Amino acid sequence: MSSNTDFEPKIIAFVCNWCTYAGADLTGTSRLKYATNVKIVRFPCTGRIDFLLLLKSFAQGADGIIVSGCHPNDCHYTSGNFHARRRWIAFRSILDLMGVDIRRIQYSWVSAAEGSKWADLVNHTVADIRSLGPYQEYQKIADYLEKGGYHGED
Amino acid sequence: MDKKHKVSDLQSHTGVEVMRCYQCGKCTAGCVLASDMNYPPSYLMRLLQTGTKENYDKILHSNSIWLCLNCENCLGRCPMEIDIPKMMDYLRTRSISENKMHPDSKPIIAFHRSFLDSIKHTGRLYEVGLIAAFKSRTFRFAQDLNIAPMMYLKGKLHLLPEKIKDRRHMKRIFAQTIENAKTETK
Amino acid sequence: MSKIGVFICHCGENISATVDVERVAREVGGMEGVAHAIDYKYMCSDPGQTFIKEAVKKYNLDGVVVGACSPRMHEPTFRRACAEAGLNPYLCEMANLREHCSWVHEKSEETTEKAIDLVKMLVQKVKKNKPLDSIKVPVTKRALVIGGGIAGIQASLDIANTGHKVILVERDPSIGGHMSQLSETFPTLDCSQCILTPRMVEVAQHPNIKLYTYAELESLEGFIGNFTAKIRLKAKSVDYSTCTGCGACIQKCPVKKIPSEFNAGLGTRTAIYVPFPQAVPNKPVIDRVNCNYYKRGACKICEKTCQVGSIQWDREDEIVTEEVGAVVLATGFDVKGADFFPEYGYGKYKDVLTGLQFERMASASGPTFGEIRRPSDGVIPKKIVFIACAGSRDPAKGIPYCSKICCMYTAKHAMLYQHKVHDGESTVFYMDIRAGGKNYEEFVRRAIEEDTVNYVRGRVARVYEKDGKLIVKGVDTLLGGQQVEIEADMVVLATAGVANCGSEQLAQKLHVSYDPYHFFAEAHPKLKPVETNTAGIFLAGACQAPKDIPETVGMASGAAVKVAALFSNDELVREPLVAVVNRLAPPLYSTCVGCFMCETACPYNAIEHEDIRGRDGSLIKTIAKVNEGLCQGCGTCVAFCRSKSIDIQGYTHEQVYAEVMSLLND
Amino acid sequence: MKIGFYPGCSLTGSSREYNESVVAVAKALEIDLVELKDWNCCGATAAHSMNEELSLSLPARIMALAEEQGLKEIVVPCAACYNRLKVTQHELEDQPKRNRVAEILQMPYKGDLKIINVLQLLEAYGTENIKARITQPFAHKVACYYGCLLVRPHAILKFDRVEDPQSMDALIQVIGGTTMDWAFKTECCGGGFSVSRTDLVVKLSGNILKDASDRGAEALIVACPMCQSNLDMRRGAINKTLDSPIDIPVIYITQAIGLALGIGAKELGLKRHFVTVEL
Repeated sequence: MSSNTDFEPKIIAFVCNWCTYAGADLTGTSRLKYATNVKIVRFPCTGRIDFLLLLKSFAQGADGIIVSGCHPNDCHYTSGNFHARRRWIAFRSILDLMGVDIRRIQYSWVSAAEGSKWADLVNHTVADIRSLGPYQEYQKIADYLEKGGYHGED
Repeated sequence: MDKKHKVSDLQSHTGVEVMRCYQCGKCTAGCVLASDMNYPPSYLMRLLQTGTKENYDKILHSNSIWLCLNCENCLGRCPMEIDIPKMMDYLRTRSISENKMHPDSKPIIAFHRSFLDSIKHTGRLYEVGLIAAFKSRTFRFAQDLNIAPMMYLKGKLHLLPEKIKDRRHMKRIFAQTIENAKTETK
Repeated sequence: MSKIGVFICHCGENISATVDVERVAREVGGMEGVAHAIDYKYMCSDPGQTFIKEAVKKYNLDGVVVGACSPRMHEPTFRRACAEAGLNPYLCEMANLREHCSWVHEKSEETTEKAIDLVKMLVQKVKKNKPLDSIKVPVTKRALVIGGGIAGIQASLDIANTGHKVILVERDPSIGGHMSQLSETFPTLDCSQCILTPRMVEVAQHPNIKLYTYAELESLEGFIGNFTAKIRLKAKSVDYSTCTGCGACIQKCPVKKIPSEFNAGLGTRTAIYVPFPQAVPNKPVIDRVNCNYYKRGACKICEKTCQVGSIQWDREDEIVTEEVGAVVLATGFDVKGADFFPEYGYGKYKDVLTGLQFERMASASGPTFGEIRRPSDGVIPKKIVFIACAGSRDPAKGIPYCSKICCMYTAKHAMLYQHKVHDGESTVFYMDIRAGGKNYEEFVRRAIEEDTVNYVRGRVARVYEKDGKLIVKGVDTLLGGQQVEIEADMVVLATAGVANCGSEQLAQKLHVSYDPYHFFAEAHPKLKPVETNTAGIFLAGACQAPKDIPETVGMASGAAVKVAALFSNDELVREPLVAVVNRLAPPLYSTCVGCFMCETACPYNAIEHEDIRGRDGSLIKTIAKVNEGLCQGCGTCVAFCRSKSIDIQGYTHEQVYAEVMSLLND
Repeated sequence: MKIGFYPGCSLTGSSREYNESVVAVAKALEIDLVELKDWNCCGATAAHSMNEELSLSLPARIMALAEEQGLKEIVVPCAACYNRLKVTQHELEDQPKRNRVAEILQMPYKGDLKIINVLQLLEAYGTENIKARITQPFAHKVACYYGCLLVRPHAILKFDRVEDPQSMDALIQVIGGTTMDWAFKTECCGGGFSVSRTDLVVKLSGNILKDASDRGAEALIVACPMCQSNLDMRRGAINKTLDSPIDIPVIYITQAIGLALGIGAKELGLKRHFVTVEL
């Protein structure tokens, strides 16, 4: 794993609009620096996130994924983040069973006031994924999806 | 540097979080022996909160920890549910292991030791033996001379100890616990 | 093929200092479907917006991506510009090149490449965007206020004075709430009833206020601007249209020993009763639980007494329906009784009172006409102990919060006692004195310095009775934990303020959230203190958390302004970023299978059932339908839907998928 | 009805009359008490003041013995033993502690033994049964004294209410007695300081006796041998500190019930008290 120093992982962050997206905005206004590897996709709420989309992302070559929303009890929509967390817990065990490396999914909470936490989250996720190396077993997931588990853009 | 060190030691041994105390004083208000103590319970909590070695030593040297009867009135009424009796148990063992016992503790420790000796040898409490051992430890030979004959007359004193069968088991329990601890601290 | 316009902003040098903006424009300009791509110093400026507008027209664009600051900053600006140029505003998206790129990375190749990726991602998304229309909902300009205490009274009057109709619902037979029970009020010591009663009368006489007393909300349906409230009018057993309020029936009622709620149990009332002399309306109701006729079928003395024949024995509860556009919740609070305290005698000592009971006793209209007397023997207490934080700040008792008003009313009680019993001695056991507020600290100091109230810092462990005295075992922690024992004649507990009984059920009826202590939750702890997370439902007063009268009145007026602002529009305009259930041509009609997982997921009760029927009226299937007025667009339903039949506008499967794929397939 | 029985050391020595009355009442009510074989001392205050592991191991041996001897439920009349057993059972829910104790004992320990005090035994047996067998109503005004160990810590014992408990009062009322609201129901008598700090016991027990006596109690009713011996055997010393001596007896709840059931004073051990019992 020591040979991964020049590996630049591709990481997608699925974040909610109200807490983590705003938190990442605060990172910017605070001019805190972090790695360029993470790109944010904005959702109204983590409750909206379909976890099969995560699989699809791996199948298409993502090396790591961040899912981040509001802290428990702070959800703009009252309970969306609880639903997301509950689904994530269930989903994680399925992924594990399927042989997906769940270390590549970072589940977190970043509030609109936690600019520095966002920077830390990005940096340590990038470092973690870098040490894990490129995700090469994604083909497994692609095969699974092929079998009809998920029909992306319907 | 070693600030809060002792206090965190206390927390890891007893689970008591001294910082939860907000000094309302309800424990002291209801403590039956607060007025006899060097430091009443709420004051003792405050000393612990400072986290200094100096204040910790004050506690270990105090009579408060020995006078606590573990009646649990403080815990029963504490709004923060702080287990002061459990903490007192711990502070007593610390006071012994650091040899900082208050003079008031002497008869109390003597009594406890005599009590445990009796159990160690017979498995049960042998009251006559306990009193004799206590008196020889404290030199209080005249104490209770008036009630002992009365107890005997009322059939409350057995002159011979009751013994359990598996006394070796008792010895083993003592060897593994209290005697083990003693050698560790030495 | 799409015709997308891309506009990259330098933001002065905020973006261009670390991102090669020209290269971004150039590379994105080469994408399939991009018709036009430029960069400019300030896209948000007037000339910048003009560039966009002109390009929309010139290239007949069907999508716009602005690569600039955060969409949380300028999305409305650029969408408006597009709309002005005739492009549907929801076909405009922003790529966040400043907060998420130029400000958080050093100047480098990677930074520019990330910027390119971000813009490309939004280009792929915007290709899948669909024109959306804002949602317009009509507004019923009538407000429902629940609770007739000072909060409800203030909110009702303020709304009514803006010219809108108000329906005020009160559970008890009279409005007035806790404030009508108070003697004097801190820090001015003016008489509570003197300042409240005129407002109560104003409510009763206001042409815009319809008052329902002895009534409770049965159900509330609908959404902001369009609620339907069902209100249960409990049977009063008295015909108010004929009753003159003469009170003869009350005089003659033989059931006289019912503890008076108004006097906090210190006095008694009859079975047919008016809660207090200044009640509004000042007409009686029959308490059927205690009335001899309802209990045993005989008595009817009140009927014989009544000159105008107003007693209606067989009157039943009635449900009325009211259409309203907004709701103000003002249901107030309750206080713990003395029986909540094991260490203070489980309520078995008559002379251990709650603050509210002391309040009644100190009131000129109270059971002792304002004299402080022991309930046990009527003797004037010479030594009195006040215990602050009785139940409050006590996690062991399940109330970790500060009840906020007790420090002040305890100081007031001690002061009133000293004013009434000149040779009396009063002691207050307290933990901290929380006197934040105009003239509050000065008031407490006056109690201590001028009225010689003895303040002792420490809590009381127990109270017990011996030889007619109450032995109070306290402590003075400022003296290192010295025990203080007082032989008192009376003990007053400043008992914790708690959520009103039934608040949880009411919150569930209204779909507003509540905190662990059953106080209603505001939408934002700082910036939205009077809103709830259900649009159109507002909060006033102590139903949200314990608070004093000035704060309550301020909050009530705040809620009233929110209602008035809502009523200033004939229609409400909302962003169309809501969920929709797909509809297809027959014979499928929709892929929705009617499992209604979405309904269980929705925090807003926005999922309705829709029957799809054939030409002959036969039911083909029942599918989900989203109520646009209620849906807030969280999208939780989307993740729950197994058949992918529900989607959220603005964040559709297609759009999100396009974004993700754009990032991965370059 | 068959139930395990752990008497504890006091009941075989200085508090024999408690044992005698428990056995006599159980016999009269047809409760079959099966004494635990080879039981040891619970360690009392001494053990938990001196060493935590010892204070857990001694009661754990008792419970492990009961499990080994096939007992599902044991009655523990001594309030101190009852408290130590219940608290130990609670503490041993913690797995590391349980492992350590198992290592010390070298005995299996499941921790599902049901431990009850005498009041619970009598409640469980049913007040109606007692009522049916009363031959001489206990027509006395008494103060029920619960002490510390029967009711605290409430979170673990979950017995009665923590301040002003009522279960003993209810039993006294069943046998025709009158109980009173008094101030020292659950205040400490000085417990284990009887020998080591007699001065403090005299002070605390004196307060208790005085309040009961002031309110006209004819007797104190107890369910703890330590309380009984402090209030009874230390009476001489207590009375020396009071202006006027107090001569009200201190009897066990089982003695009071025994009297109501018509059991003889001698059989109930009432002759063993220091303060003469004339009820």
